[in-house]
Amino acid sequence: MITLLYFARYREALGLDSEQFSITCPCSVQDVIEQLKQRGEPWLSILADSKLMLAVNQTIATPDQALTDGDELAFFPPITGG
Amino acid sequence: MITLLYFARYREALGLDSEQFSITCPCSVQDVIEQLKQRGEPWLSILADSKLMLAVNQTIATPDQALTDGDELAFFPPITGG
Amino acid sequence: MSSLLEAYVQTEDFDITQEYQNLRENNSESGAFVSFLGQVRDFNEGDNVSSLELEHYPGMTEAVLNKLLQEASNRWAISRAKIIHRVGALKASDKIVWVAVSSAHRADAFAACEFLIDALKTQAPFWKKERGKQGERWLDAKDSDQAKARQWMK
Amino acid sequence: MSSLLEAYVQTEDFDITQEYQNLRENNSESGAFVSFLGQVRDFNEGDNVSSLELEHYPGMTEAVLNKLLQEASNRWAISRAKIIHRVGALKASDKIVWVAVSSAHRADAFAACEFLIDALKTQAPFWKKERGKQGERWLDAKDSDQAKARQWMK
Repeated sequence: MITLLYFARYREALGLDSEQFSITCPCSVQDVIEQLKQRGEPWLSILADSKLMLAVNQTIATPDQALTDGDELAFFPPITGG
Repeated sequence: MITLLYFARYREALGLDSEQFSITCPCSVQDVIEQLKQRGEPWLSILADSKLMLAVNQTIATPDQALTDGDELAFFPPITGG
Repeated sequence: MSSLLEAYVQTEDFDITQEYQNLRENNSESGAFVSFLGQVRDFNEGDNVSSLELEHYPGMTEAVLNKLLQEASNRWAISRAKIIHRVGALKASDKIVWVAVSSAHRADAFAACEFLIDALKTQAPFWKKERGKQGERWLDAKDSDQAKARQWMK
Repeated sequence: MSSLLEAYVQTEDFDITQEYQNLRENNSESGAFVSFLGQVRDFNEGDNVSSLELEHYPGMTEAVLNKLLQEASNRWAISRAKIIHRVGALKASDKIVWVAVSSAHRADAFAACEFLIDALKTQAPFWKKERGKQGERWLDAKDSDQAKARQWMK
């Protein structure tokens, strides 16, 4: 089981800020993305967003990163703070 | 007649912060320097200082600048403010 | 020499007087203090902005800010550096972010302070939603911010 | 757009709280505020400094500071800029100089603020005399200050 987090416009579009998600190891971020896409909209649009950013355990990550049980995977749009 | 001003270590070395000085026009800053050198020390050392800075009427100047009656000619060492 | 480095993410406002007091206290070996204050502008890209909602990623934000402070301290000779970033509801002219750096030398203080705010703008997970006459909108990241952040990657 | 530009040379101390208030008042179109504070360090080039005497060239100093402010305003998009420089007797940890700039954009605020203090250091006629355990001495100009000032002449 891993934790998925959604922030900002993605959180609003999904009406969801976090969820628990089952994975079967070995598994990468890309595998999770593929499974989420099967839920249809609004997941499809969000996960196809060319500006989508990912963090695994609070560090910026790329889709090829491997996941293990207990990981935290966050999806968010580009940063606009400061 | 022009006004001569001396600042910082030059003012201290000369024991003088300003004086009135007669010039015969046409005349440059260099002409004034030559006349002041004839006073001997400590003028000689100060005016030979490679770091000597000049201002005419409160604007940085070079020795070739022409002077006219009523001008203000200042001698000072490199700036160390801020 | 280890620097005093601090990062805070908070909903409460901060007090510039207090910040300067803390920064200068027992710090007479530092001659140079550079600070950056960011506040909510009332106009952004032509729209009238009446308020702002700032969201962040608790945990990751603090981790990124501390990493950036450490990086600044490694790259420049700074004695202290502090970042405060507010989250939650803010209105026009409210303070958003504070970056203050002290050093024995002003060039280090300027560079570290500008690096910190530039890097924060692209790496620390904060998101702004503006509310104005035209309704609500999440801000888009600015290309100019990305370009500024890249300048420090040398 | 004309900027609000101010320069003061004074023996009295200044109040950072008041300076920030003035800088931010009716200035909500500016999102970025950069300030530089210079204070008397207690150590300078290895010597223990207990006090400082700051001399200047009245009239020329103000003229140079105003010229530099105008130049900053021509080169960068700034809304306000203020310089305060103290003269007379100062002791360790006393404030010497304040340069504060506001702008809609932080890069302009940083550049203008750093330019002003770098240019002031080599162009505004101030001279420092230090008093410490070793007695009195007039400070020598630093080559590093000249080098920094030259970087802005592009």
